[in-house]
Amino acid sequence: MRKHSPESDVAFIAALAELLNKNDLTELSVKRDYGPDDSLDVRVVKQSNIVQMAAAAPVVQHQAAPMVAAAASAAAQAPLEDPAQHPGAVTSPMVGTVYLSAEPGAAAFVSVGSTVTEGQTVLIIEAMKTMNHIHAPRAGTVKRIVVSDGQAVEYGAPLLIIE
Amino acid sequence: MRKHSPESDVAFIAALAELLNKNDLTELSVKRDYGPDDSLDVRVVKQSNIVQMAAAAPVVQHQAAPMVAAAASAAAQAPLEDPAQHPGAVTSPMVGTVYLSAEPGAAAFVSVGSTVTEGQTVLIIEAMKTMNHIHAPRAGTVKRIVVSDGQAVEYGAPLLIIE
Amino acid sequence: MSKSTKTSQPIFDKILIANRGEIALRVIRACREMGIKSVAVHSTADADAMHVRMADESVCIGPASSTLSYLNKAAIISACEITGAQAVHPGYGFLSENAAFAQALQDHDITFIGPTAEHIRIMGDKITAKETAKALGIPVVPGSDGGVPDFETAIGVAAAIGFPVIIKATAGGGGRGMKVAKNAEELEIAFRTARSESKAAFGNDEVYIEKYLQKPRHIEIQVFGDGKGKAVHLGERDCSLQRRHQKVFEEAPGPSITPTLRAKIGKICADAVAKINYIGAGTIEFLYEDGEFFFIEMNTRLQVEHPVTEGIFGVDLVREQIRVASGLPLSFSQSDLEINGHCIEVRINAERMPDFAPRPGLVKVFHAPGGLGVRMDSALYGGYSIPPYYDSLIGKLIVHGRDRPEALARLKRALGELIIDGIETTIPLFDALLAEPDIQKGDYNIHWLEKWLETQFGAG
Amino acid sequence: MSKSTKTSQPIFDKILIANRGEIALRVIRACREMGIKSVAVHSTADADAMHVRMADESVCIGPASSTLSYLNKAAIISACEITGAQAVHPGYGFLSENAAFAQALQDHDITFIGPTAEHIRIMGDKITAKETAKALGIPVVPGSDGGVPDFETAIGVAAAIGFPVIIKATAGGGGRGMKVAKNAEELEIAFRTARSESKAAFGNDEVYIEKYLQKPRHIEIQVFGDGKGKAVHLGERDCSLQRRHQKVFEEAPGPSITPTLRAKIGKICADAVAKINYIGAGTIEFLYEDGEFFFIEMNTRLQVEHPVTEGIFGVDLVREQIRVASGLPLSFSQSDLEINGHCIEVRINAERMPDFAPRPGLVKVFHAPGGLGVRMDSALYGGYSIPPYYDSLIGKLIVHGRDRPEALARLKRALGELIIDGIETTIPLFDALLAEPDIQKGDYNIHWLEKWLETQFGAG
Repeated sequence: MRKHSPESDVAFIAALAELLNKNDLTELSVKRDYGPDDSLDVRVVKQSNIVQMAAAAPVVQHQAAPMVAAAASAAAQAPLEDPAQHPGAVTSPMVGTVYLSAEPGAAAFVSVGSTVTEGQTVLIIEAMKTMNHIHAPRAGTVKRIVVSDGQAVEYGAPLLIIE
Repeated sequence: MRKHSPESDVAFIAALAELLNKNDLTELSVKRDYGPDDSLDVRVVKQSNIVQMAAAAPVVQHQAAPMVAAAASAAAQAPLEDPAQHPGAVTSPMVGTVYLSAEPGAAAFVSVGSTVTEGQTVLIIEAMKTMNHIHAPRAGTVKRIVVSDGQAVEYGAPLLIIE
Repeated sequence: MSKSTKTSQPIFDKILIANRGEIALRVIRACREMGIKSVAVHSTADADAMHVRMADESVCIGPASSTLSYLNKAAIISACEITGAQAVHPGYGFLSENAAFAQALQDHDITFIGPTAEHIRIMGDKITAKETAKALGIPVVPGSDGGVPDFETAIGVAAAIGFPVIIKATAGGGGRGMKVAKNAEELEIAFRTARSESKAAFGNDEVYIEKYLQKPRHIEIQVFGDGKGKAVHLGERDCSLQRRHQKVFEEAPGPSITPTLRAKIGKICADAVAKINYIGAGTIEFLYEDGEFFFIEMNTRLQVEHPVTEGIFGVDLVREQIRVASGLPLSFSQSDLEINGHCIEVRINAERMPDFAPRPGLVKVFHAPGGLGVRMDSALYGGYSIPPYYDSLIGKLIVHGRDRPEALARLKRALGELIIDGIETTIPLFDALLAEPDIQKGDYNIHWLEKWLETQFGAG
Repeated sequence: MSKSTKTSQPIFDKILIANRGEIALRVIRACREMGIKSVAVHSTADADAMHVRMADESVCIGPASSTLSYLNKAAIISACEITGAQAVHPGYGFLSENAAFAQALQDHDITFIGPTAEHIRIMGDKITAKETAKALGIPVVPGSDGGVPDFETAIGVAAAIGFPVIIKATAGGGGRGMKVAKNAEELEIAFRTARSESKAAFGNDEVYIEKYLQKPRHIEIQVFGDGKGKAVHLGERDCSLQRRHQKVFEEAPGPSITPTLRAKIGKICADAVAKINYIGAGTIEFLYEDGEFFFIEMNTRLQVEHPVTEGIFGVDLVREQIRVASGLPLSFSQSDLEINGHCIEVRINAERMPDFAPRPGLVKVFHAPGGLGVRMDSALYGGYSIPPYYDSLIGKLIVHGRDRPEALARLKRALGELIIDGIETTIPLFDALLAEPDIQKGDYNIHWLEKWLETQFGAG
């Protein structure tokens, strides 16, 4: 008897999760007996975030309202979605303006693919007319540069990803 | 024996989720035996009540607040909990004061255990100085008298239960 | 305002509010502040409504249909009897201008918080209302006082009332047989055309003549009487922004009304209601054009838009209604009433824009705007389901500022904060209106909104 | 108030608000009404906060700890630079009375919406503040002006300032070496005892004498300067109801202050700040007893309780701060400022009663009270989680009435409508306070609340 592969199980569970989300469900339990020795027991739960929903609502309200503008502008200034969550992310320790090279026209400190050593300057953040060198927290390879030259960043904004 | 594929299971569960949503259900459990070694056990839950929770909250807020008073007083005037839901409930067609007998000191129209015929007067509701006879909507036995003599009732308040 | 609001005389212990929604809340708030117990009545559809939650007691008076609940006089009177309520506040709409209800309450020794049945009756009939107004010195639209037999008479009438004039079929309606004349030459043609059209349309060629108002504003004067021959006025409200005779935006003071004009028309109105011993709140509605007021009707109740008057005078009109209904004198005299700043109200309806189709349903999130100069009168709460059986008005946003520009800026700010999530509302209408130069300048009349809607969306 | 609020002169395009919570919202509201863009700054803990949602732009300036975020001058100045904000409103608390911050902003050509660094510095130091106040004619607590060497001198000082007096150790603190004398006989014993106690406690027997206030009220005068030698006062606030020097309930006008007293002390304060070219809002705090005022300190910023002053004068103090900071003149003169009714503010804190332990957490439901005369300033919303890192003030409920009884009744009514579900708050404190005859009569002083708490719960 053909056993189900872990891959197909994952696909099955992924489908269930999607289904949960699409239908706004909070819990889904499936026990599937494929055969005497072949059963799958899945429970997919979503902590309904009752309150998050309410919390999130103000932002989605008026299409033209200032709240959206605030959210949008915050997002624009700090793309906190993906890169910040990345384990290899280097985040900004201050509010300021990013420079990728030591001076205009000079070569960038690093580029995607660069190998960096711990403590190496990867970029500069100007704050209060002071140039602050941002150092690589660990050795590795620059996988992605999230910011662009001259961009304003807030505290905690992801700068680049080193792996 | 043809086994059901995960794909068809997902489609089945998706249909259940849709069904749940369409009918405003909160939980759905299915156990499907496709064959001796082939069964599917599904439970789909939707924590709806997100809003009801919020809705209910104002009432439970301050212990001493007027909202509770309102709720309590409404409850006192109309014990809408159980009897109103009873299929044999006779509810008040008007706001007024209940009298269980035709005049003070006279015998009650009915008492628990009485057999009534359709159209028989079971009590009187005084409204705007008028005595309104309340008739049994069907023949049966008086199982319970919810109101007491002289009690004020609102529209829809359960009066007695005839089965 | 400096008069004391303390009363030593006894007032009602318990008031029943024969209404629902924001106005029921409005009255409950006044009761609570006066230390009076409140009784809410409600239909089965309104068991979860805010007015039921906020009142001290509540009584279900009937099924969802308002005919069988909020308009059910017997049920409401019975509710008074079983709860011991000594007075009924009718709010606006429903039974608020029902003379028979006022009379029935009186017959049951329950106080109707409003004028006498007689005054409701007089003002409820268009013809007796106009006659009464005229007799009391309130200006009405000048006209021919009946049919005009020939052109010579027409010329005389028109000369007396001034051009432009409108000629209307006595038997008419719906615009047929109606002709406008701007001068004597036009009058001749208009008169003949109107007569022949009337003849053709109604089989009767009798016509009458009235002054023609081209771009009138809707200006209403708030009056208050103590029932004992004293009365005051609380200035005007401009409610010209209307759609199908439904007001959507009201303000006080009126952008076009000078202090002199206000004092003059205000005194006429206050004197008129004083003369008939009118008791409680009343509103005398006018069409206003070029410095002249023309009586439309009198509302013998609290108006939806009363908060703008409260805002500029700093008085509580519902408290005042309850006071005078209980026999107390007015808590203010005419000289106490001084205008302070500017107030605007917008009506938040559960309606889809731009066709104003009602959109009842579940309000997922409700967040009221806050801060300086903002008042929200609404019976909404997060999780409330607006029932489909009643009026679509779900809230009134009222802002106060030191002057009109400040009030407009505050309105814009407050609208941006107001969140009603889950249903469609008229909020976008006001966002759009505030961007209009005419609204910013206060330059509008009773036709403005419908014309604007037509321009914007091709629909009135 | 009748002056126009329209300004034709250019004002800032963009203001950064270096604060959080309700006061950040307060400033954003003023900006929005003035057509000025707002920038919110926030810590990582405040990413979901209402001020971030409501501002036009926002910048995260540091981690949860306020030392590294809301007190981080460099980060805030950098945030101005990257957003192009031309001015900073500091709110209250945090950097609002930080002279170095005001100076640093000036050095970066950014306007600090508040007084000059110099004025902040002078008033930030207790000793120079008192000296400056005295020099400007502001009454201070009369006393011996230094050590009193012997009983004969003591008698002379006491006679000059009037009994009762308090004798305090120059080197002292914590109540030791402090003795009160109600008359000359008591003075002799008190003087000797104080000296010997001082000697024993501090190794120094030098004592000084001050007038002893038994049941003072905390009365503060709101002033406003244009920075060019003009200033006005906006009457007083009575903030006597305090617990551990934290105000909980404030009102204006003060129940004990007559118009004559107000005009007198108000003029002294306005003249004083005019003389030093003070700019913006300021509050001069006094202890008040038996018709006399004694300077405590001056706050060179907006106060938490400013809304009660806004309520009775109908002015927007934040708008006014922004105006004068941009170089515009005051929008009102002293004669424009007329008191209208009565205003009370209560501070809603996320605190457990009766021990006032902070109780941050998830606010499941927030429902603001509405209706006439109610203002809610709060950064709460349903679903907001109050972070544990900051002040426990989560809202201010401000009510206005025609007089004090009306305001008190309205406060009671509004408290009953306010719903903050999920956390413990100080709402029950105010419900209880409103039932107290002393509060109803306005008969309280700075000791009242702590004594009452002790009586009620056995704890101050």
